[in-house]
Amino acid sequence: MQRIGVFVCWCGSNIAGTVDVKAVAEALKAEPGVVFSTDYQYMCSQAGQDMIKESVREHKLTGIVICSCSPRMHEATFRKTAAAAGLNPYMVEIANIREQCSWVHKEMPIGTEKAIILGKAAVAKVNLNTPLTPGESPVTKRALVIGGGIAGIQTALDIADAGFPVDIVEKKPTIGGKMAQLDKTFPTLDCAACILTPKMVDVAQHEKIRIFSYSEVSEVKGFVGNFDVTIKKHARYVKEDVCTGCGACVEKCPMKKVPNEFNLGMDNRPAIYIPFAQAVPKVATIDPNACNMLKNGKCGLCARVCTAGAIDYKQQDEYIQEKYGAIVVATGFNPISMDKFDEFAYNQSKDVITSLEFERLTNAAGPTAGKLLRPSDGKHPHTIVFVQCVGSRCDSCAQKGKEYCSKICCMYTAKHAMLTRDKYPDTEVYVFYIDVRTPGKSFDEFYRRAVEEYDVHYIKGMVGKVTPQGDKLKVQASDLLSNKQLHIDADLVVLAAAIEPDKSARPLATMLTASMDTNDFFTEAHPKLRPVESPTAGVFLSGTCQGPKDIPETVSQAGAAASKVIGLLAKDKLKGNPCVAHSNEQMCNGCSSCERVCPYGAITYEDKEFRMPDRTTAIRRVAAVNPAVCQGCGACTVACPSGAMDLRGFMNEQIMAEVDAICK
Amino acid sequence: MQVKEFKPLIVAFCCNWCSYAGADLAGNNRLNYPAEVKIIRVPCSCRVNPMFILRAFQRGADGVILCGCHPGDCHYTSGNYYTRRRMAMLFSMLDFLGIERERTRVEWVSAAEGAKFSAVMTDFAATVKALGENKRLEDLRCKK
Amino acid sequence: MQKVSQQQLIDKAVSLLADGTVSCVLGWTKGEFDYDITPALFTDEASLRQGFVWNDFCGANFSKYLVAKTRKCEGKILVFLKPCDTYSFNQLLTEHRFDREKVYAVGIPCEGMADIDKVKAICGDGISSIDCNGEKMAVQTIYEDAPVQVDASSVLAERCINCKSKKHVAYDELMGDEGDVIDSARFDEVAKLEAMTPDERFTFWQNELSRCIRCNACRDACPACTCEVCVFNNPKSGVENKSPANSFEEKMFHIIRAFHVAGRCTDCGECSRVCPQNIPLHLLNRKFIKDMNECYGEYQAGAEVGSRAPLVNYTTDDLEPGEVFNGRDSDA
Amino acid sequence: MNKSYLQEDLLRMSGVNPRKCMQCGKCSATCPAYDEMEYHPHQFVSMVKNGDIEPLMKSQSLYRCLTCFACVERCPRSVEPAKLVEAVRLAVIRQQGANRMTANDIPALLDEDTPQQLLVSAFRKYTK
Repeated sequence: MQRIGVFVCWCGSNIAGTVDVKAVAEALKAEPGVVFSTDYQYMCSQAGQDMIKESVREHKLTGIVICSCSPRMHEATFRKTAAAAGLNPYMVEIANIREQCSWVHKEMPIGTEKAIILGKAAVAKVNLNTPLTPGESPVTKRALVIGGGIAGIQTALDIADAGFPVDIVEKKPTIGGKMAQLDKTFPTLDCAACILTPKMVDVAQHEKIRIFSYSEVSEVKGFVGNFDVTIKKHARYVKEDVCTGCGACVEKCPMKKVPNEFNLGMDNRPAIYIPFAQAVPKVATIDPNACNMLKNGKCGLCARVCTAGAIDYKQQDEYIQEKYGAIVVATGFNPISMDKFDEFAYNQSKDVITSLEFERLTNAAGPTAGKLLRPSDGKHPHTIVFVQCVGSRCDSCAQKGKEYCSKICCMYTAKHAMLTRDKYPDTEVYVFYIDVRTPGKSFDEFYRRAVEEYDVHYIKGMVGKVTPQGDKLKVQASDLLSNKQLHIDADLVVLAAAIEPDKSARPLATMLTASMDTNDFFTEAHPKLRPVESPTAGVFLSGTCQGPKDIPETVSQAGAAASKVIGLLAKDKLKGNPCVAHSNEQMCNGCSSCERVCPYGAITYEDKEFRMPDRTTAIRRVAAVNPAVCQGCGACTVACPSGAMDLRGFMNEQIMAEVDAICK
Repeated sequence: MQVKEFKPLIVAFCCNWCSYAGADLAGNNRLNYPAEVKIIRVPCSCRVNPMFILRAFQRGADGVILCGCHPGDCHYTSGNYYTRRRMAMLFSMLDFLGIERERTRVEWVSAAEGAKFSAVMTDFAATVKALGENKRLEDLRCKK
Repeated sequence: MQKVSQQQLIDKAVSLLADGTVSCVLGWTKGEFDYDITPALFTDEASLRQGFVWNDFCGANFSKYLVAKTRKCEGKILVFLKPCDTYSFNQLLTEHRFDREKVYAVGIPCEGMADIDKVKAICGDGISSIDCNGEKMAVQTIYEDAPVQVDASSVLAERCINCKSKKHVAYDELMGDEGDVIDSARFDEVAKLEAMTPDERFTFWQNELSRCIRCNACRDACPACTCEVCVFNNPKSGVENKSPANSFEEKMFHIIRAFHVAGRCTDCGECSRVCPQNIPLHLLNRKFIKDMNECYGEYQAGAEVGSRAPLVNYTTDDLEPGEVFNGRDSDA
Repeated sequence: MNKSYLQEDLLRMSGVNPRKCMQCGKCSATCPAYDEMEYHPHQFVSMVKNGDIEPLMKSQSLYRCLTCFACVERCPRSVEPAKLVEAVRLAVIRQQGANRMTANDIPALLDEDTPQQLLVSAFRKYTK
């Protein structure tokens, strides 16, 4: 028989406000196995924990029930307390009487009654608890970073600087991501390339970092510390280790009419290309959809001009298998499609552009060499209208945009407006806003400068429609403060399109078994306390794959993710979750049902000799669970017809006891 | 004479990763639902053996609801897909035996869906309450 | 009358024993009466010639016996398998329950087995002997002077009327002609129940299952129930119970049993055959088979070795548990 | 009719939830009849939300709305101002007391040119 201590927490008034904690403690005293029961204001405080330790010694407790907040909050805390008192940490059970009782039931008698029942269920379970010891598994001291934008670059550099090898997988031919496409960065107006490209070079030269560009993750197996990843390296038809990046092929390629994705299709590139001058790795890539040689075997000019002999038309996709201890997701974002916003005439006029396109138009390496010219006729625009919140903050019923605020648009729009006025003072710049959101260091000052120093016309209101007429864009908008409808003849309209997670994130999340929210942003293990970890152990989050972020935030999160990875890789062994499945060999039929439902391949079979009830011996096939691989889902326990398979910590008996306690 | 109001007894099995967290979120946001709902935490909805459900009914539960991650979002990749098949078959069998099909339910509640958790539990409790006491499955020995 | 005669089977068994192919023979033998045939293990010619029986009452499915017998016997066991037995045979192989190398399986055709209750309904009680060797079954009772001639087709067991297959899916050697998989009406009875209101169904099953005496015959005969330790015998399983103490206990037993064999049950019908209370237990299993066929595609357990049963499988777009009732809401 | 009852009635009739409005003004920006109006679509929404309905009912703005539904189409928050305008119009008619049209009036109105659909909808509108 267990000697159980019950500790009822007040959580200040959080629990005590709607649950009579003394009554709960009193009622649970009568439960079988309970030898001690008490209440206290804050069980998780040092004093509360000391009291638990003291009680364990004084009453020779073998099990503990804490009636408090959710086990997701403090289960680990109280397990440590138990361990410090010399108990097995798995002899602790939590009755969640805060989140699932006091916070949702407002009447004292109801809350108290339910709290007692939840307490009884926990006592019933502890009565059947057995001490558990976690197994250990080795850690592969190598990290994988998926995505080579500023988030992935920073994470990789930080991990590599700590001495651990890192691989970056980037689906584009070069790392750099969105930041490489930007012109200047707010609020300091540093040139994006000037601060990014040195980091790209650092990555390329770092002896601990390998870059798999033009590659994707195609399969992930394993678990924290021991991931088995398959990386698909797309054929780029150029030998990466031979190409010198001289660019002769790019110059000579006769197929020069391919929309240039780096400049968002605002100009063209050849079929063989290097995305931009500072690309890393600086190697050419052949676009198989455009190359005449690959499509119909006619041309081969690039191979002829390549003095290094790097061109290889027969190159195949390559699959690389590697083991990793940790995986960082840094898949980034994209602006949403403007197809559903007909009112802004994005698809009708070339002169209605998104903000990212505007970045390229003002970038010295962009299609206009940095001169702000209209895409339609190359003329200088004199009136520019910026529209904020295009597709952000939309109602979900509207099914057009996103419900969330994209966070970065207010600031980059202020930047665009300011830079335009600075370079071209003859330009009238209007910004239509719903709210200007500038929380951040030097952010509001930056926005105020745009208004006060640069005379940007900030108008509270929204653009209703844009109509191309002749070479003008008729903009109809409301000015809510002066209660007028405005009609502006604009030369250029810039839409601050909402941002969304990259499309590759969803299938990746499935491979990683990492959870996502409804917007396809990865969810954190805890929104406040564990913001860079995914709930899936060993998977970390960096940058906008977790939510909209600007560059400084992305970089700090990237560093935080790196430090978490370093913390993991610094360990030689990982303690596993002891709540894993185990098979009772005496009862096992060896039928393979469990093996078929196990998502981790943790179950194998062996032939063993058994003594049968009639004193003969027989060889039987029985299941064996690898505790390092088992993650403890319990699918096998239900598939097992004989009940030989059970889950430690959540045994059939324990759950039944909880059911019985609740239904009593 | 005053008739005592019928309060259904509802057992909710919630997976640790999504639905239990969803229930916690409902608590964080103070979204009320009937106190008759008692939650049992399981690592994954696929840990729920039909025997647990029958046991609950046997011991006098009036409704049993099972909550897990949305299909495709299972923390263990595929657990809830097995749950979906098993429970579809089990519920169909209970219905075949003439047990009210409204007494059993499976809902997918993510960690972000505190409001859904509260709404689902409120709705399920109301449905079960309307059905009245579970007479067809209870074990009469276990009633007080 | 069966197409392959008892004598042919005995001769086959004797010759296989004689040439050393097998060391023992799993067969049927007469019980107290001509109609309660029981399984027996024969190891020599004399006992075979004396005791081996093959007639319209040899319903017992021997696949299950192989689990225990293959562990005990030295050498190979000869087993005679009717078409429906071969499905159980394969299913047990899928589950690695016995060593295929230790079995010599001979497929024998089956014309369907007789239901003794139907015979009794025609001839009355007091049956002293039954001769199945003629065109018609000759039933001698203690009350009549001459045997009553009964048409075998009129006393066919329910499971044989709705026979799903005359084809053998596994054997080392086949005697007689091979049959075909039959498009049977075996789900009609389930559909009839489905069409009832919940109250009617509840009454029906209350009526049937309340007769259960928890003798465990269904479990003991079931070729899918080969667990080393049955959950109902395991005090730690939480459902251990040896007798029906109340109105729910037997329901719980039968639901759990049906669920445990769901996807593994080959629909051989042994459960209903052996039930002393004549509860139509096979309907529970068929309900699961019918549901799985409808929801997850046709699946016949045991049709091939190594197939993956619907409940240990999934697709990402399976029906939701609430959706299984769609389209059959006549009773909602 | 007291104010809050009127407000409730309007919301029920229109099915609009004005609390969803984030005052972006896209409805007013998109409105082709903006300049004809005393109260613009976004003001409509905010006034109904605040229960400030009397001035709306008296205003000619009600009849300047073309019911073109541009505001409904473009509202990022799915507030649907046009439905609210229509509801206020209805509230005005209903407040006029007696029914403006009875079944007996209809035969006299029937002629070759008037579509019957028009009469049906008028009858519906002008009958409590």
